[in-house]
Amino acid sequence: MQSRLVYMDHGATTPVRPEVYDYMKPYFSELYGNPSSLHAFGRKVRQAVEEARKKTAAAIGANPEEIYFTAGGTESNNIALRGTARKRAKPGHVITSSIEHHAVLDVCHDLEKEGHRVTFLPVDRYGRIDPDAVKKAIEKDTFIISIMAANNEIGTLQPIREIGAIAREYGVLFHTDAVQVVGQLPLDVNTINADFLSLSAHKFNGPKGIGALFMKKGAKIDPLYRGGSQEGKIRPGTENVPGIIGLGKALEVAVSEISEKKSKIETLRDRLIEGLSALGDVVLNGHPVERLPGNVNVSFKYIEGESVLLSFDMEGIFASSGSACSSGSLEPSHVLSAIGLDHATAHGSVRFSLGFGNSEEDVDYVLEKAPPIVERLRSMSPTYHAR
Amino acid sequence: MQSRLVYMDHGATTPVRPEVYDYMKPYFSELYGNPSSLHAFGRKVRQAVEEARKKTAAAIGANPEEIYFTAGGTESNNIALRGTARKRAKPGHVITSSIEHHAVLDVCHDLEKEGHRVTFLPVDRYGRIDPDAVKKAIEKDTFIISIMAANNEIGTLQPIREIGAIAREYGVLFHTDAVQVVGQLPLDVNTINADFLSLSAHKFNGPKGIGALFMKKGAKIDPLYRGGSQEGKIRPGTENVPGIIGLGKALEVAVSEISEKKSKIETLRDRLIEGLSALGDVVLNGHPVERLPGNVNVSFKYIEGESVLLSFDMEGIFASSGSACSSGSLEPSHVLSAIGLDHATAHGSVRFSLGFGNSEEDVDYVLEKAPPIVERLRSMSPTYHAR
Amino acid sequence: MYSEKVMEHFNNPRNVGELNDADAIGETGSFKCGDTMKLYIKVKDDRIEDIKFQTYGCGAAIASSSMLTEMVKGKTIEEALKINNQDVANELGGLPPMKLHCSNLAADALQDALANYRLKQQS
Amino acid sequence: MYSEKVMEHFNNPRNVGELNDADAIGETGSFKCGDTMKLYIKVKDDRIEDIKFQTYGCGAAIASSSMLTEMVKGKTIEEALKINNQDVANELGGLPPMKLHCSNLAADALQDALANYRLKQQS
Ligand SMILES: Cc1ncc(COP(=O)(O)O)c(C=O)c1O
Ligand SMILES: Cc1ncc(COP(=O)(O)O)c(C=O)c1O
Repeated sequence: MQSRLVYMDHGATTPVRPEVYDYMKPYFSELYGNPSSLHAFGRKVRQAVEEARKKTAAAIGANPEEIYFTAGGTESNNIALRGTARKRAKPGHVITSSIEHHAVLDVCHDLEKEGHRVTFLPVDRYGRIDPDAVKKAIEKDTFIISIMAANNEIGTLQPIREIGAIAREYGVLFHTDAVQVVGQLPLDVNTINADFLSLSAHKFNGPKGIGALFMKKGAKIDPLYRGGSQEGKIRPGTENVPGIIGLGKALEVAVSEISEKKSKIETLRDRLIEGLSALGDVVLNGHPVERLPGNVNVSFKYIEGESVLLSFDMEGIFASSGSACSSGSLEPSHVLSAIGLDHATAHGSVRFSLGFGNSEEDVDYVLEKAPPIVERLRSMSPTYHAR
Repeated sequence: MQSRLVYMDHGATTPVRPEVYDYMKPYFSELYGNPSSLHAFGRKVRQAVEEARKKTAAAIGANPEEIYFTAGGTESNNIALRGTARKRAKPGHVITSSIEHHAVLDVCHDLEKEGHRVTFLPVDRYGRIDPDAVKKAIEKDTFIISIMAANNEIGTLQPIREIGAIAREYGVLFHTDAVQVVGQLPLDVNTINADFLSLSAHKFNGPKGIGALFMKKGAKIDPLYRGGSQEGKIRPGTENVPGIIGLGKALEVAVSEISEKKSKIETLRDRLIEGLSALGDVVLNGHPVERLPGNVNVSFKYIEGESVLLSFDMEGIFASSGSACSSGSLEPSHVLSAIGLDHATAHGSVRFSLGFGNSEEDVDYVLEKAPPIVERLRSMSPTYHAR
Repeated sequence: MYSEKVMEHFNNPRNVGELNDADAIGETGSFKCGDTMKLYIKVKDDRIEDIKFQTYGCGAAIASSSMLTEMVKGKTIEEALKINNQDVANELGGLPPMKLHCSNLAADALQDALANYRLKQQS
Repeated sequence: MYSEKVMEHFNNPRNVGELNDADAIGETGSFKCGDTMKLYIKVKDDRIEDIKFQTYGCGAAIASSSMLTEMVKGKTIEEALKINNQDVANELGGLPPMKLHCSNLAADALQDALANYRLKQQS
């Protein structure tokens, strides 16, 4: 029935690339030693883990001792924010944005409950944060600024370089949730003056369930979990060795191809945006230029996102509506609300996220299937007829 | 040079069994969808995740809705203890033992800093906790009792059934760190009346970096991490899908062979204990009968554990000294101190932990290599000559 | 997520459209999820002779709308008055818990249409 | 973890044993890790003619003991007095940071032996 399967949900997760998988493979059943073990078998695994740490560090301009492996982007965000908050003798002030991922936003809400104050900065209609607003929001006891490198839903890139400079100027810690950017765009922790940076392997063709937190030398946190002395006690527990090996390799590969991949994916992205816009009453959400190479987020007016998704799904096209994480919710996403979309437009939003493996043919296939889908749903819609 | 490689460190970690690995394999690069995604590709993965949850639940007599996947035993312990503590309006009292894993012990120390009171129960010379002591320790505001099912260093099994009954009688929550027992011995959450139970896949021939927390229906915690709505918000973040699939399968396989494996491994264990004891001045640590099927923990008098390990290592025999996690420490382990070993005896302790794949030949090989190793080190030891 | 029956109705919804000569129109909207529905009925001898719908909404909302029109067509007004959202969900082979409220939409629109019809009769 | 040289000395330690006709004996123990060492020296014409050791301890402790005896043998007392734990660690090609204190053991035992020798000479 389906002539083609087109995965355009790379913002949600990505496949492990074959060469990455091959690299991880021996660590399941052959080199399975515990890296904390004293014996030769454990020491060999320890070496591989440290090799992966070096690769990860190199990819973002960090030192290996500044990389702590975690279970993913969510954990990295939680450790950075709650860890710095816990370190304080008394509650303080946090600056973040209103369009962060829930793994930042909800931690901040929780910090508020614990007595901290949080400023959630607004964004413009493209989803951009104004660095000046960050500067103005700084208070005497502001201890951390957490601004994402790029938004996962609408793909808008943030001026993290400027924000990092402000953080340094005022002596405030700077954390960036770079889960959507690492492996997609060049990024250097020194250039952006990050004290903390979160990344997650499954967003750059590495395995799920493994991430890393960059924590600048000298930065201090009070870890959330207690246990063994792994990962400098920042993240205790037997290391997810195959995951770590996979993360290191995936990042090495991704970074080595970054400029080539970027221009290829951007070309596909723009072709898709153009084709969808031609349908009429389709609006692009997010910034027209300052956006992730693979992100296409559009609102189909008069119809609802889930119906659109289901219809594409039936044609073998896999996309998402808002972020996968919030799919359980009925409310339109906080990001689409923050950029000022009305309820109906927000509800009609669909994200196509392109990545490694997508081709021109994939885009053409989507553009071939889109018109009848949109037409059919609009024909059923009372708001379309009443327009 | 080495005629054989003998891995006897299954207490630290185990290899992923081939059939488990094969089962996980498609979820890296083929069925890589995000289980939270709406599309068919994500829904298929969701199904597999729920299948794994059912398997995990079935293995310990739980309902699937009572299983929450985590990143390992450490995280499960942290969530159970800190999560129940955070739920309280004011500090309370916790009962645990002095021989818990650091992932319980150190959380408890941290809870003390936050105003809670903790009773660390002593153990007898075999490492057993007295259920009566648990009962006596209960105070008005005791909110949780956390006692491990078996100790990871000396292998002693705890009377968790009795302790669970006491917890129920007094209306106190009961958590058991069953990381060393799940998959090795029959265990049912109903029989032991557990409200929380921690398990970790890499201890039963599943992958590293994945574990589960059983949380009884109705039990409530305040989760540590915030983010997406995965795992009932107990543990947000994109699911480690291959890990979850591997955990479910590994546990299913382990439980299906449990009685067969148990008697095989116990036979090997007893043969090893007997053979090592015959060397003279070798003491068995832990309980002679109530112990994990695969655990052999002995102290070689007059010589130091690390030297013994290194010597075995050179013969291709991989064992450990105390727990892998605390290998960074110079102090003798808290467990060996708790059972009353003097400094020197504690320092001479070595753990051989047998598991899937070990054979009679492996045991014979260890018993062949042990005498010259022990003899050589003793010949160098001033304390041996002064005895 | 959705049953086969839901998907079947979503893909091939029955009775989509408007009725120019409708005897009554029902309208409803969910503030929560933004879904809206418009229901047209044609009544003859106290029986719902024809029915059509327009729906803006998710898969569950569209399928519920379609299902409802099938259930109602040919029924007497009295019979139609008894149909509630649970009946619609049941006929569809169940809906995911968080989507249950979407079947409200269809049942509510029906009740609205029937009420409007009565009002018109009385005036 | 350990350098090849450490492992080589651990496996084939030089000068293990006792000297029945020792001119002095040095002893030391680390309270921290429980390691203990006994060092026997035979001195002729102010030169350490023979040296033997017994050590209870980890790989680093045994290797340091062996290394120290090699470094000391044939040296004058004055030269021997200058040897410290860092020298021993360096000769071994380095030790893991947390094992550095194990090389103290050997250097301390030497100093103890030399002090004992002096005392004996003076008495
Ligand atoms: C911007 C952003 N931050 C954090 C996360 C969470 O990462 P993970 O699901 O690996 O925990 C995601 C992805 O879901 C994301 O897109
Ligand atoms: C009894 C016990 N609890 C907890 C843990 C921690 O498990 P993990 O390393 O998977 O986090 C271990 C193993 O290291 C253990 O043996």
